[in-house]
Amino acid sequence: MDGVHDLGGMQGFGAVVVEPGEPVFHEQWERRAAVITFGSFLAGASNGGQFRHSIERMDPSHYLDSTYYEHWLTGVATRLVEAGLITRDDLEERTGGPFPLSRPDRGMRVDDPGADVTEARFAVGDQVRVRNWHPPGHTRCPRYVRGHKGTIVRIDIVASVPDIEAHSPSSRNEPTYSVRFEAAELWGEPGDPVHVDLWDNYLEPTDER
Amino acid sequence: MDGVHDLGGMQGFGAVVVEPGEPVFHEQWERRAAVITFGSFLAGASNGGQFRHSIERMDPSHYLDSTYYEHWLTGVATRLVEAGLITRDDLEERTGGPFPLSRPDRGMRVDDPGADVTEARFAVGDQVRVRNWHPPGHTRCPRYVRGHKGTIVRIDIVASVPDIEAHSPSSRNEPTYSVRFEAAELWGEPGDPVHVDLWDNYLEPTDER
Amino acid sequence: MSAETGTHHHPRPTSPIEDRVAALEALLVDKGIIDTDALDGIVEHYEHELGPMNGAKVVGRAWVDPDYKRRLLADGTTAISELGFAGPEGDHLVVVENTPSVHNVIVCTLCSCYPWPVLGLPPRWYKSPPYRSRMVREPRALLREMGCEIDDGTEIRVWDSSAEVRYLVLPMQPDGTDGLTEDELTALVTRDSMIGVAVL
Amino acid sequence: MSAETGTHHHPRPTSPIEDRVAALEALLVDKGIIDTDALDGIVEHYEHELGPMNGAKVVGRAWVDPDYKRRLLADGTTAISELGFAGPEGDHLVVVENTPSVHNVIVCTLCSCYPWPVLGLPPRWYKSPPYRSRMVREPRALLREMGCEIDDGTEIRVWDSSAEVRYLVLPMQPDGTDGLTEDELTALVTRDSMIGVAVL
Repeated sequence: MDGVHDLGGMQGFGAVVVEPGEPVFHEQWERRAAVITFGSFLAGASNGGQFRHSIERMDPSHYLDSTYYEHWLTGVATRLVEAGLITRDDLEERTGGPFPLSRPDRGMRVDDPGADVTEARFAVGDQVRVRNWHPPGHTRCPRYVRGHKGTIVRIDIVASVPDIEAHSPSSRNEPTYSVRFEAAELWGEPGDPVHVDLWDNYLEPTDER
Repeated sequence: MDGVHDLGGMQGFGAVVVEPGEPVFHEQWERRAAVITFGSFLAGASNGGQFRHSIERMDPSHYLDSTYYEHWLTGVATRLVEAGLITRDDLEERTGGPFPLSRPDRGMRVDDPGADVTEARFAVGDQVRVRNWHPPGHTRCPRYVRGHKGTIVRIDIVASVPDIEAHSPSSRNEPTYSVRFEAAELWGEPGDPVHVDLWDNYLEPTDER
Repeated sequence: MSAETGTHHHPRPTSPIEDRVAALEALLVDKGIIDTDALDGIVEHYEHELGPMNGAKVVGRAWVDPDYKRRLLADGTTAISELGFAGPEGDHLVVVENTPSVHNVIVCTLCSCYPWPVLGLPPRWYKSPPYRSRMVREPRALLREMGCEIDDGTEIRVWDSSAEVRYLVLPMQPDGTDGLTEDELTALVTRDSMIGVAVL
Repeated sequence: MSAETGTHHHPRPTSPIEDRVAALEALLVDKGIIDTDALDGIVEHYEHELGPMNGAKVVGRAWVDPDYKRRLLADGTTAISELGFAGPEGDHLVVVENTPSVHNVIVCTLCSCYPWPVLGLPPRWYKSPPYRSRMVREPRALLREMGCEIDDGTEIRVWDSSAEVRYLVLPMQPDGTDGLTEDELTALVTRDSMIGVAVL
């Protein structure tokens, strides 16, 4: 999903503001939001892909206007309502007012995720190109690398593909890689390289291997 | 500038809400914002590129949270302050409170825009590729076509390049084209084509002319 | 409304929009930068004299006059100015014709460019993030959502007005209207059909 | 704060965040979905037991023990677990070493992935749109803005933690600290140096 959460390379957000001596939690509600979030994971309300996608589906201006623990709260509440464990009416009655949830999931449901891939298709040093695709559901492939060429620099673990686990009752495992992209390739001008960690199916071989 | 204004292809904004019998202006302040905007153009506060860029530089969540005439108001006020015709202090004193302006211009100043280009470099039917670049300033080349191949379908007028007029005391004219992009090229899946109007320097020849 | 300056960690709520507009207007008048008497007339012109009734006249004429239609498709700006419609956001008008095999629809993904002389100032939905983001990515699904079902065999052509051209869609004349007068035909033409989010 | 549901044309202001959090917690407790007594302990652990003091011990050890450093760079997860640090957001740790020719910095552009066992929960700026958007696009300029000037001859390597790996930067040991003990060295190591937005 090409949402506002996919921030890599976006411009116009201004300066990074560092708060000296920042506490772990700024307000008691942040601590309680963390308690609720960890609890909902223990209750099995979401896997990682489902939870991240529930945050990505927040209204874009709500996403930008709110901080991290409000994202968690909104995502967790959305998932619990979608799982039928609570209702939005219950929530708003208890709250005494509106409780904004995330937008509906528009990802394609995957009934058959296919077989696990356990062998790495690429070796360190291989040139690869990131596929150009724009799925309406969850993905961990940032938009700023799509269609671009990079070089495999590290082979990591075989792990569940987030794009599938977010939209399927099942899952598929694939190798993951760290891929180096030169600045000129990404941005059209010289600069420092960026390394992005990508699942096997995000990548295609290039003619320049 | 890859800002939130560059909305083509973005996902997560929900349904288009049509208001039946919508008036031209919903509130008196919208009409007054239009008056102010037209007046500031007559006063020479901005050219088109400068005005559009002043809106693109709005804080991203302010941009998404506000409607069109508030964009105009914010852009016009920003330009008038930047031109030294009014000050922010004057504005906030009159307002009796905060008056948010857009962020500073981060575009590269262009002192020598180069010679006008009056001959079209491409002919109808030519294959072209949109340059991959991500300028920090104004451009009218949407992000969703950058790096992609298309076909020239129409040659339009020779016009001032917005990227330059927004950041230069001078300007450069170039031919403009309408370029057709197939859905598979843009989004990686079949669909209907999109035509985008682009200045000459946004385009490169491909090997497949 | 939530416009804030600075970071969202230290919100600085903005003044009401009405106060901001009034303050800027008063300041510009006091400094002699704008003359609201003249401007009021201009804005009233935009509000009352421009609008889809102009575009409808162009469409009605094209339906009854094949020679006008030919000129309209060859050079929209000139043919439209024959009917007295011209001005800002209308200096370079291109008319795209719907046929049984092609449906056209217009959008401006980067801001909200729109052919003012023939359609007036744009409606809110045209300027909204959902319309601007989705019309290029999933035109067929979005048109269906907006109540405009396009046959699978018909290509949808999306026109993103990103440069100087402003587009007007020439809708197909509805079946069974051949006997109508130009005025009667003009009365059938809607704004949405000239944007391309409706068929007649 | 301005969270609204629906379109911005018909704003529906949200309830205060404190009310929303309290309502959801009460609802989940009443329904027996969460057990806050157990969870309070977990969150207290995250708040007080995890943090940059853990990562600093890893760095201090690597500076005094070349064999540990070798193992740390070869297999971060295992070498870090030797010191007792492991758990969620730390199952696959990769340590990237700063040298005179390479400076490393970590970011998560899609959300806010961060190596919890060694750095704790992330600071707000790490999770903010400015940091996430700019660190991949203009790392050198952003580091300079944050007070971290990197020599032109030094390559900056940005690591976007978009999959399962969480990164820790191994900063260079400051000049003139060769005689210090491991504990003294550990005390020099800052959170920001292990993210890569500062040098020591």
